[in-house]
Amino acid sequence: MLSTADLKTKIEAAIPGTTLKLVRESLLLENPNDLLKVARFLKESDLGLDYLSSVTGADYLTYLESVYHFYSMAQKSGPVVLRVRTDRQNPQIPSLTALYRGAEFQEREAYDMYGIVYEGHPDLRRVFMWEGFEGWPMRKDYQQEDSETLEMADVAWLENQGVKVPEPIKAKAEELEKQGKRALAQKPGQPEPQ
Amino acid sequence: MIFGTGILQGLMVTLKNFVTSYFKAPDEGGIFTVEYPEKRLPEKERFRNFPFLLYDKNPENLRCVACDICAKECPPKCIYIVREFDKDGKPLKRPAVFDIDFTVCMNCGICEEACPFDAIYMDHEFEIASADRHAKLLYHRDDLLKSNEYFHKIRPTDASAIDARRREAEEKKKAAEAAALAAQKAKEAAAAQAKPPEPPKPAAGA
Amino acid sequence: MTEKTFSLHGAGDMDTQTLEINIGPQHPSTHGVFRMNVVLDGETIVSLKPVMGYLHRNHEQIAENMSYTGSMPYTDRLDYFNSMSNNFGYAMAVEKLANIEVPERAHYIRIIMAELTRLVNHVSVIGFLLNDLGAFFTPVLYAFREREKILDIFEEVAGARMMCNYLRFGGVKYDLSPEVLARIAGILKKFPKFLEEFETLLTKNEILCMRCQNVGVLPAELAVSASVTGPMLRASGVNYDIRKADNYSLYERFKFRVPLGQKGDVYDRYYVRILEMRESLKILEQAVKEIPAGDIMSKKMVPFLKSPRNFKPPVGEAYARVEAPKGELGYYVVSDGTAQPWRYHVRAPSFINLTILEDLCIGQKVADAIIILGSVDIVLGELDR
Amino acid sequence: MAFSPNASQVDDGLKSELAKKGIVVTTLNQLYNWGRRSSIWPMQFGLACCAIEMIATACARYDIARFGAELFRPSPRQSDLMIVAGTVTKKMAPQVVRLYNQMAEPKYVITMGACSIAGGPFIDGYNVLRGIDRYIPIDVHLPGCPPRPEALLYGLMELQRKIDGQEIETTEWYQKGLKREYPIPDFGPHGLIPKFNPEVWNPRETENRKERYGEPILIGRKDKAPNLDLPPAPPRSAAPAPAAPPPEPAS
Amino acid sequence: METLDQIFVLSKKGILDFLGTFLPEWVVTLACVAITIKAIAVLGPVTMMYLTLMERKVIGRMQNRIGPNRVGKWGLLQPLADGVKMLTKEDIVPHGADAVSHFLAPILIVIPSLLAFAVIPFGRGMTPVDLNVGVLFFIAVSSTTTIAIFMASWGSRNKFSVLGGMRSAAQMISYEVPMVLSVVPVILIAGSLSTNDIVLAQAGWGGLKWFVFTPWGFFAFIIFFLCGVAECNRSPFDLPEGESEIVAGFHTEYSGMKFALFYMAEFMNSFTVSGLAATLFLGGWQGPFLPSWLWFFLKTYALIFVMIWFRGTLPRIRVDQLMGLAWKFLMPLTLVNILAAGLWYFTEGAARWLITASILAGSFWLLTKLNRGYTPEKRVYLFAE
Repeated sequence: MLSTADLKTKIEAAIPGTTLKLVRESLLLENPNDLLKVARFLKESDLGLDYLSSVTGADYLTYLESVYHFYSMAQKSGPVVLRVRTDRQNPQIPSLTALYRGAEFQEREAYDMYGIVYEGHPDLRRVFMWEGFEGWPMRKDYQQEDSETLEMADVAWLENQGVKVPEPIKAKAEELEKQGKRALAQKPGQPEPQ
Repeated sequence: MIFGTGILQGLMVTLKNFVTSYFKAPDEGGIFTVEYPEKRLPEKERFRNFPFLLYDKNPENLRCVACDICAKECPPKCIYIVREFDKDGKPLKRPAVFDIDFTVCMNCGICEEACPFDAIYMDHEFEIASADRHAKLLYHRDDLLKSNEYFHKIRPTDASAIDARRREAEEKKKAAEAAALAAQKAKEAAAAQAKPPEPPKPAAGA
Repeated sequence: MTEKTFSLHGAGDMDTQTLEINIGPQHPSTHGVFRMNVVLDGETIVSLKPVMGYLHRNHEQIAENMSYTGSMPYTDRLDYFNSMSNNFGYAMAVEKLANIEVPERAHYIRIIMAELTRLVNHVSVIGFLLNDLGAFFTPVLYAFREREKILDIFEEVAGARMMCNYLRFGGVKYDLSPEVLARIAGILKKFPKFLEEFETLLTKNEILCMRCQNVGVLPAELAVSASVTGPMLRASGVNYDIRKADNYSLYERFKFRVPLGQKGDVYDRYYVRILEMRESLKILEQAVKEIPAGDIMSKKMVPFLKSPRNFKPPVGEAYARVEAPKGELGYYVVSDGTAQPWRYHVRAPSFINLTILEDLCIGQKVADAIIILGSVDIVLGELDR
Repeated sequence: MAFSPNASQVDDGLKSELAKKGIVVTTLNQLYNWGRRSSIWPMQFGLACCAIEMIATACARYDIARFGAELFRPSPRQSDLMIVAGTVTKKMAPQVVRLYNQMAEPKYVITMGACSIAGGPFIDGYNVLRGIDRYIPIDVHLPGCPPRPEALLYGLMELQRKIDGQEIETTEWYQKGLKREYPIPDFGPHGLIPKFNPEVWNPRETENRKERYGEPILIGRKDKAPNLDLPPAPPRSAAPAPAAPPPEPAS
Repeated sequence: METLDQIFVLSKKGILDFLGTFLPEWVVTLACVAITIKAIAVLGPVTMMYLTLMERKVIGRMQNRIGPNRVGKWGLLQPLADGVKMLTKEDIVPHGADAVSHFLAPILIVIPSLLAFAVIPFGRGMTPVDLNVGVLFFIAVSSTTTIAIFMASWGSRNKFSVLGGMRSAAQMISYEVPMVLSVVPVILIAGSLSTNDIVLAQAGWGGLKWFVFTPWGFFAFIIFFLCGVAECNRSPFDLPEGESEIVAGFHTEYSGMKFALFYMAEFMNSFTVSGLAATLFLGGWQGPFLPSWLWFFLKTYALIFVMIWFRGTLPRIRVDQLMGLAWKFLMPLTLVNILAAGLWYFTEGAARWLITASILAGSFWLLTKLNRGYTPEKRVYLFAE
């Protein structure tokens, strides 16, 4: 198996125009749009990395990352770690599903958790959370709801169903509604001292 | 192969088990059931269910010093400790409130591992069920207290090892104290030395 | 006068409708709260969409808020049949991250536990597969009878039947006493006999063969491309066992073979598991015989047993994988130098093996979809995390 | 243990009851309770880890069949007992409530394991419901993670004791016009709507988790991401940071 | 001995004689009918109740566990407790269900099962109604259950129920044919359709000259019994209620007593089918030493034990294989069997044994070869080092 640095030169030589960066033991692909080309090279060249073990997202506060672990089943070698970065506001990375079927669910998972949009994915829906869920729960700034406090939506729903809501709970919900706030489990914003 | 022989062989297996269930030992195809409320399986010493607080001799003398380590280490955070204060507002080395939420506890035993004072251990008691989770399944300090004898009963090996270690530490501490006292005396007698010896190290830190 | 043609299928007046049914989340044989949206034409499956997330317990998020050791008991709850293998993978990932050496005896203990777990898993899976086939619980009960015997050992060693929380970074929590080793040896002596009985009950049974052979055939190329791992991959004839490929822990010291199927149908997946159990028994026999004396914890890690929160691996990332009974179980951990990991990801074999479920099921009957799902061997705790 | 398999002793309470109501009603009550307690058919419904222990309870070693409760019915219509065995996630909760509504009276619920009682170890997760008792009434809570199979048998006996204490004329499902159906929560943008059903459950001040144990997320607040681009720190020592000594017991 | 043999007949006679002393004759005739009806009406449900217990205990034993033993001595009161509970359970009619058929189905399903009791000879002179077309009556009546099952499935407005009902109808139609054809040889040899005459035709050899001990009788018995098992929807042919596939099949939406009625019908059916199988092939109440009714019950319960044994062992067949088995395997075999029985009738001595046995064995072998899809494939497994 080649060392990561050798691999970098090999890929850069084989696919002109791609730039890779060494990040620890992994290769960072500078331009996400080259991903498909690089992956095809990894799969079809003599490296024979036919097996995409793991696809995952990660949130680094300033950017999102998608990390791929490739192995070769035929040559029993690996791993080659490839990472792709994208910005938080409009995260878009090409999908590897056409090349590796195994990426299908894992990309859906990364989309569900981090909101990374994999372009070209045949069926990019939320996989764990329900449709209509808002927010990307694994991002570091996701704020959970406070499950002990009812909001006005809950109160309205309950009353619509004919359930009596006790006064103090209702008052609290109305208060929140007036302030235009959601009931959150966390105080927003302040970093906690470690 | 004749159609059906596989099925017949399979049928023989269940028939064999049916017949042997009347006279064979549990391990050899007999009845494997342990009729629970009357008969019980032998308790494994290391079995852990919920934590309890250990005291020596009388319940006043509990080992917990309200250091909050277990509460911080607890993965699902089910331990809640408030230190007891005396009238002057000076913190005492015992908990005023020690609640374990059995509805959150995951029986992992990390509190037991982390406790530096041998104060919290995992119990064998599993017959806990209640209709009211708020009143009955939030265990308070007094519900959690169990004696060292009980600990010896459920986990003899561990308990004696811990007791031996504690005794040793105690003796060391006493010896150190005696040494300190002697040194003090010597100091006083000599009225020469400047510094008393270091206070003894805690027993459980080892 | 117009002429009417009559045909049973489709065209003409006799138009049939497809029937859409939901199998799950509460269904006797979806192995938990898995759901399949199935469109049927008669009893034949036209389309099948798996719906997941009914047991999404936020394992990854919780682990990112937890001390490294604190996640160990949570990994037990991933694949709740095989807590020891889950511990194994996670411990390996963190050991890679913090560069910790593991003493030899601890390696042996880990391997013994991992292989015992494999026995437990495979035997239960076969039991459940038969349940899905419609046998009235008997194979499951036989399987669970043996499982109880192994769980007794887990309980004696680690203190819990299922959620062992036994491995620690740099070793294991408790040592194996000679009595326990003797009991494991006793189990090893009896297990082959049980397996034989189990096989007599099942392997040649015509109904089982009728139901399982040539059903849900997974071609090797698709299996590799879809990242299928574990017995499912090997049933399709691909020789890939991480114990051999990575030689992690001390597996290179043990002599064992990797059984390979040829067709990749449900029957092969069933039988490969039986053969794998036999190989596991071989590993166990060697391990129990050769286990060396010595430490069970790396010296460096002993202080952290008492204070897990102070364990702070250096900044970096690690990916470690083990051959769990269900397939490749990988842990991807990124440390930021604090007591909690920055990113923690589990590559769950049950989740990824399910990618091709629809491909396997289309054109088969409803009853086949159930056994195909059973032969994939999913555990919801791991699938949804 | 005061468990009696046949419940045939006449205790003092029963005697006084006999004096009050006469023999017919009491015998009817007894017969009725005996019938229900001896034939509790659970629903074949497992959610997570605890379900495996539930299956183990039905298996040879523990054999729930001895209590006449081994007929795990796959259909909610035919089952008397719902064992909520495992974590109820927010995605699953509506289905659990629906299943409860579909069950025929008299119906009982055992929450098995910490997760279904209160969320258990996963209580801080964004998709985990903090206890199914927010939507449906529970008869027996059975803590443990997971509870041993024996503990489930104990929970079953606890339920039997509860049934023994019931009377025909006061049990609610024989009251006119009452059917225990609870509204099924909807999926909202951040969780379930409503968060709980105040008819069944109300938050308690003493148990406010946020105040007692802190916020669910510790490091949502890490404000600095690790920079893997930098080369690893020179190996000062191979060991990670040394352990801080535990606090001194001596003050 | 003679009194013991005729104890039920004599006691009925005694009651009637007693009534005859002070009542007019037409009342006594009515009472005679009433006593018979009462006996069946009590026997049916009680049999059913204790069959459930027997099944639970026997399967329990097969699975190395005890089975119900806490409700009464050895769990003897368990069926009663179940009954009390079922009676007091809420009766649910789903929204949008067809109320009439939902209500009628469980009642309709019990009637034929009770009617079938009428022609079964429980002992010497103990046939409730000695119809001269007894066998035909039995087959006609018992096959009507499928209408009730289909009503139940349609009336429930549940997709799983409909699937179950469809399966039931298909299964009934396919299995009725080989069942009827397998009875033909018996009728051929006995020369009567009356169950009593058929039993009498098996007299001889000290009460052991049963039809099952002839080649054609053996094959007919196996086929009849298999079809009977399929007819009462028991494992391995329990597709209409296949728990692991379609939840609870046609009775998914039934609760309380209505569900109990389905159960009752199933168990009474298995009793009557076993009873008829015993009558047709095992010599009915014929047998040495013991009273005739005891012989009958022994044989019947032995067959029921086999049914329970099947349930405890075998997985379920898939729906298309079920059809295939009926049409491609059992059907041709029964036709050959009729031919064999005819040859048996016209030949004598050792030759009849030789001819019929070789014809049947040959055709069995040929059919096995022709239905290659139902025989297990040989598989080879490779091992990678």
